[in-house]
Amino acid sequence: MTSLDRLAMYTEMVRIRQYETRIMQEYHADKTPAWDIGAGLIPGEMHLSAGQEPAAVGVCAHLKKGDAVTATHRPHHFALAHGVDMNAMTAEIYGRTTGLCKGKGGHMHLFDPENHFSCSGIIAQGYPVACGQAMAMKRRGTDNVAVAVTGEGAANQGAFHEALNLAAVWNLPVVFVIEDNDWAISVPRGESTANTSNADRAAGYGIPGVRVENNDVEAVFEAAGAAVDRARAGEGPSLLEIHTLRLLGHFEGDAQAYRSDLETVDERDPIPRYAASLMESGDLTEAQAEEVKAAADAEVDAAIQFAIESPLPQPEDALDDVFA
Amino acid sequence: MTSLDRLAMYTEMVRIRQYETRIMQEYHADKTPAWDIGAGLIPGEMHLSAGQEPAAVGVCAHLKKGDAVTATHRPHHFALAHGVDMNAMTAEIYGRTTGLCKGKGGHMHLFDPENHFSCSGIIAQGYPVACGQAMAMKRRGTDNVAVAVTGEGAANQGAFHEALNLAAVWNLPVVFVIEDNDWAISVPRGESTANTSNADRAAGYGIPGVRVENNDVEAVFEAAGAAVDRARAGEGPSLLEIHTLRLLGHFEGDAQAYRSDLETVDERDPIPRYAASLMESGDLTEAQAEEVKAAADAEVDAAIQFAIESPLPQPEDALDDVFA
Amino acid sequence: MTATETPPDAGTRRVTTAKAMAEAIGLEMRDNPEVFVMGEDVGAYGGIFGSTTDLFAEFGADRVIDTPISETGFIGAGIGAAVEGMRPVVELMFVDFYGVCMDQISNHMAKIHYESGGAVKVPMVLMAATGGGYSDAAQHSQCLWGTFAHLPGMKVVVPSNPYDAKGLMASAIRDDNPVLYLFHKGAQGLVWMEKNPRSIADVPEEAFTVPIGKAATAREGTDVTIVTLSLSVQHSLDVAEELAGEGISVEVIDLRSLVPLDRQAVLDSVAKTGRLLVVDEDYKSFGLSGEIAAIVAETDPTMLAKPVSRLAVPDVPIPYSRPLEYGILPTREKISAAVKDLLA
Amino acid sequence: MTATETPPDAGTRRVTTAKAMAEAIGLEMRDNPEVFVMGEDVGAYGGIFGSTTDLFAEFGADRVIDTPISETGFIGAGIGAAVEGMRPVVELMFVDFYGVCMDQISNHMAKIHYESGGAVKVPMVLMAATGGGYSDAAQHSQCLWGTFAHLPGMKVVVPSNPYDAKGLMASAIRDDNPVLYLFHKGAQGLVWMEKNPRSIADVPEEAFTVPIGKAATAREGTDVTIVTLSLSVQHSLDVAEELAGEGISVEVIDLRSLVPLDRQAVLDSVAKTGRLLVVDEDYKSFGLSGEIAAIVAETDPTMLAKPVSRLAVPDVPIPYSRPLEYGILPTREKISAAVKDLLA
Ligand SMILES: Cc1ncc(C[n+]2csc(CCOP(=O)(O)OP(=O)(O)O)c2C)c(N)n1
Ligand SMILES: Cc1ncc(C[n+]2csc(CCOP(=O)(O)OP(=O)(O)O)c2C)c(N)n1
Ligand SMILES: [Mg+2]
Ligand SMILES: [Mg+2]
Repeated sequence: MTSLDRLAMYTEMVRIRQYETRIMQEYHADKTPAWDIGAGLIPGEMHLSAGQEPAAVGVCAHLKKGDAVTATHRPHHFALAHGVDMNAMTAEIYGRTTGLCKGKGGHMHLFDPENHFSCSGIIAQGYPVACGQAMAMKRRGTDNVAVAVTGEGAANQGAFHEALNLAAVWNLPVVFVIEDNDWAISVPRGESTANTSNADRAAGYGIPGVRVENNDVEAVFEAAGAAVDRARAGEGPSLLEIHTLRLLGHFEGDAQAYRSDLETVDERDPIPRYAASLMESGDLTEAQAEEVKAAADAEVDAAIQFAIESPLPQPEDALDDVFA
Repeated sequence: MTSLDRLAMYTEMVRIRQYETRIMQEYHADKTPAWDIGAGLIPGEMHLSAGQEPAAVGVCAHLKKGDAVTATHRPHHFALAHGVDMNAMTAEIYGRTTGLCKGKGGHMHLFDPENHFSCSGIIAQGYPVACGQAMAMKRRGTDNVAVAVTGEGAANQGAFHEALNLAAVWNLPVVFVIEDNDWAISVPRGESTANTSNADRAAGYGIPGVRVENNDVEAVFEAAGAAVDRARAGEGPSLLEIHTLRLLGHFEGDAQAYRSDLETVDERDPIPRYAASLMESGDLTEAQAEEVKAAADAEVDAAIQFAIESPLPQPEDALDDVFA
Repeated sequence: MTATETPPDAGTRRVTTAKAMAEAIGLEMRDNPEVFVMGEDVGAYGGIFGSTTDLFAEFGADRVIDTPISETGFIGAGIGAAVEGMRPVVELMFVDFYGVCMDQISNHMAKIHYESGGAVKVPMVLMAATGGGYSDAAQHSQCLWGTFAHLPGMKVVVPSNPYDAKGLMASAIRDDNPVLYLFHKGAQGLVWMEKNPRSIADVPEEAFTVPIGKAATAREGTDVTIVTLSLSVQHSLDVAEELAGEGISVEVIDLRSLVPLDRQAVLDSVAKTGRLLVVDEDYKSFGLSGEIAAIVAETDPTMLAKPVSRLAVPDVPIPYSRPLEYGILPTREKISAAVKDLLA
Repeated sequence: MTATETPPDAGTRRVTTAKAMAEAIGLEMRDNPEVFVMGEDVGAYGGIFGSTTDLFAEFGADRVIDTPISETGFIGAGIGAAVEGMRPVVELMFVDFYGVCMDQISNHMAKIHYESGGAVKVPMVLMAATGGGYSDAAQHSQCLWGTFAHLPGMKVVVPSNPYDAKGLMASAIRDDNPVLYLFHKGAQGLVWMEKNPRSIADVPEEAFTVPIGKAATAREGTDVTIVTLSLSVQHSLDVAEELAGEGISVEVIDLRSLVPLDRQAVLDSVAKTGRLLVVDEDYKSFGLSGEIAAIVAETDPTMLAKPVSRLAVPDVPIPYSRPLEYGILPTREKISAAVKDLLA
């Protein structure tokens, strides 16, 4: 990992964070005083990824053209890190015709075929789809890989098991990523999961399993690099569990009354911590940090501007696109 | 294990074998010359368990009143070993009003609430149900256990994973049994399963996993005893994989053209082998063996007689029993 | 049992639909130790849509059980517990997630009683949130009641208001059969969602039952029959009130359950009005709206002064963006226009 | 593409429905390297109901892939491969197993195209065996086409004979949309199952297509319209032939696909006969038979000289014992009686 790599990862993490922070503000801006989830410029459920940037950035740093990512109900960080156009993505979240999906998909259904990016709001169901993408890549003789993401709560869903076994038996180029943010809505990991590391489950499929502790983007980068290389080399799938942090509620509006670890959440924020470590190692200056943030803010501003200025669809457009 | 235990297990294995052998004969008897699966006294699919007696007998030897067994599409051996009435079961297979289910269930849907026995034709779906039975047993403060059975092919189904995790997190008194007979219809284990022992998967749920080799009823008895004791003692679930043998086709009528190990099947039959070993150890004499077989045949004859003499249901009975 | 024989007067205690559901569950739990609740976030959180509000505080983690995200696992476990004689109330968070556990629901929960020739009972309630209208898009906004009602062996209950929600829940828990209880998010009376005032109403404090299988005439009328259910009852009543001002008399039939289906209530009303509008937030084809139309067509099509009108989601997945979603939902405006069309 | 524009004459080569399906798949595979087959026992075994007969021998394990018993896994994988531009033909062995993988089918396969605003295509065929009649009981005998047709985003194809089976399979594979292809075990022409001679028929050797969405008038008639599909077409034709001898002229409409549904074919025939019998081996309520009745009721109920008649499985799980099962299946005897009732 070079100093440039570090800076690039930091920059991407900040870009994502500034995005999520602004979306949060915009989301809440016009829902008061009587808070209504369906109201406002951004309606519906909103699952933000703030705190989980190390996972997306550390993994996607290894991806190239033709590689696929399937993400979850909490998809923004992976979408951005994988190169999905911020304008089109934002316009989708705003339900506009210029959105990735012309307003039909929304924040849990972002589809960008050019970047082979997709996501789904159904727990763990992206895992099998990634196996099929990997089948296609392998059959076509490319060295592309498919990355599939879920949360730690999702690792108790049957689809998880079926996909790992399938990818292992067929030796598919898949990297299975679990973002362990300790919580599945209000249920703590310990109450839902019969082991402390899902990496241990990899052995049941005869594939490598690694758990990365401490929400550390550089450690993620290392572990993901090994998994991606392995997949590209035709050696098959790997499982990567990343211990990360849900900085916010499960979705916006979640009061988190259940959350026992709420007090220490802010101090575990990976971005200030990474900034401090980069400054200590001399890879980042205060001025650079300001610049990175300003650039991110400018890009986010522009994307939101683009979205707001884009037209809303017409009611009758709802009848299109059922069949090709 | 006493000499009596051994003899009892042998006797039960022979009882099951004689049953399956006769059912096979009866099943085919009136389907020729133009073989029609829906014709004859026993219509429909027929999955026989010949060769897999050690699994059912070694496990059920440890069960007592109030313990539950959920079995699969191949349920006869577990049903008989768990005490389901042979007459009522046979009448069900013959579709008679005196059957366990008045002819509504058939061979894949045998329900005997008195013995807490049930089965399902859908792969692996008995595993979750057993978790719920175990919940009830635990909540009521009994020391009963629930045994759930699947084949090795079923261990790649999502329900398997969900049930194991659930039972482990909730510390339920379940014994999960996998009968590994090397084949899932025409698909050999190696082509469907990414590891050589499903017992290894237990570690992913933090529970004990044991694989019993060699279709050896005494080894099954030992391993199952430990698992049942553990469950009764409130120490939680276990996974037990039993390497066993599908002596016949997947279902009756299966020509097994795909079957690479067909030649050696007969010589691996566990019953003559166990008889020989018991004779060698002095636990069984030729005369006893004859007696055991004759008693089994008599019981089976009587059950089939009972079934054949029982009335068939009336068409309009089909409209009953949708709701209680 | 503390329930009265005939449903009591509503009284004057105003309660949301969500709270009414939770109250009914709580009353049954107090009465019967075999009743317990299980699902995702039903514990401390109280159910994402409030269906288990306050139950955790009263009954604790032992009887109000948060589950892993393993719907096949815990719905199957509910079935197993029910088979052993307990009375589990299991929540599937959104009905849209049925696809990860439909085998347990339709091949096990619904069939075991029949397959066993009546020997085994499965006294279980499976409750799930349905419906859209708040931009939750294609995987979180469906109604799907037609899907379940098509499959034999489970009762399907769909309350439209707090009173019925409480009474039907009590009936569902006491029923010896599996009951699928589908509640519309938009009719829960949640503080964080746009709502019709009809989602907060007078509900008795004590336990009572509303019978499963009896439709309600939510409003009497003589010109047009609207047959509908769930949130669309609220919309239809609004429209009926509005059209009354224009001299149009609309009868609103609230089905309240799809299985059993109160066919006679439909026929009686259509016999009176001769005009039938079915309003359904589920998909249009091969579902509820077709079944209701068929009931008339197979009984006596000459009852109809006009062809049947069906207002339902026009066989498209639910889109995200608000103008698109409201383009396909059965809104008050569309209901009103459809009624007028029937009279034109 | 080797297909002809209009379906060719059948010729004189007699082929079973199973073989016709497999031939169509094989022809597409030869033509297009992106087509592959995957499912349980589709390889050396050739598909439990013969749908992939001989394909393994020709194309090998690389393109005719046996899967683990992981329907969510491999149907999801089919979707992933389709999204990347391949054309998988995936087999779900029995449609009854849909419940272990319905999320991939209805929330993913069927919705991705719409959710993506048309940006992503899912050109996949999911084929599954349906139907009963041979004592396979409640979990292995269902039709369930009404369940799928209710859910938007997938085409649903239901051939009744070898010719259509081949032509519809070619159309399905070439379609840019997900197509659910439901074939009735009893119409496959299998050597080990009772069969109607109509399951072995003349089929051209070359590739050809039958358009998806066009019903066929399987037999013309003037007195009664039977609208039906799949195996029940064979029964209905038998009945029509028999009743012709009694001077009753029955028109048989073979829907061939439920999505898209050829509404006009139904209306045209009922306009002619004034009498409608729907014969359906799926469950009666909230399904196909209701939809067909509704089409008439919402278009012009005065077309009906008699109330619509629906003959379908009477909302019970499929029982095992033969007298019970034939008690609830739409047999020739019941079809014949229902036709006569309509004329009484
Ligand atoms: C099959 C299914 N079950 C339940 C849900 C509802 N749900 C959405 S997110 C979520 C929690 C997910 O937890 P985790 O996998 O840890 O991801 P995180 O939200 O923490 O990122 C649940 C239960 C769903 N979307 N799909
Ligand atoms: C969900 C599901 N998928 C597929 C099937 C069809 N099927 C029935 S038995 C079987 C093979 C089962 O293999 P295994 O679990 O090893 O049990 P065995 O038959 O060897 O006893 C299959 C695929 C099914 N019944 N349910
Ligand atoms: Mg989480
Ligand atoms: Mg096996």
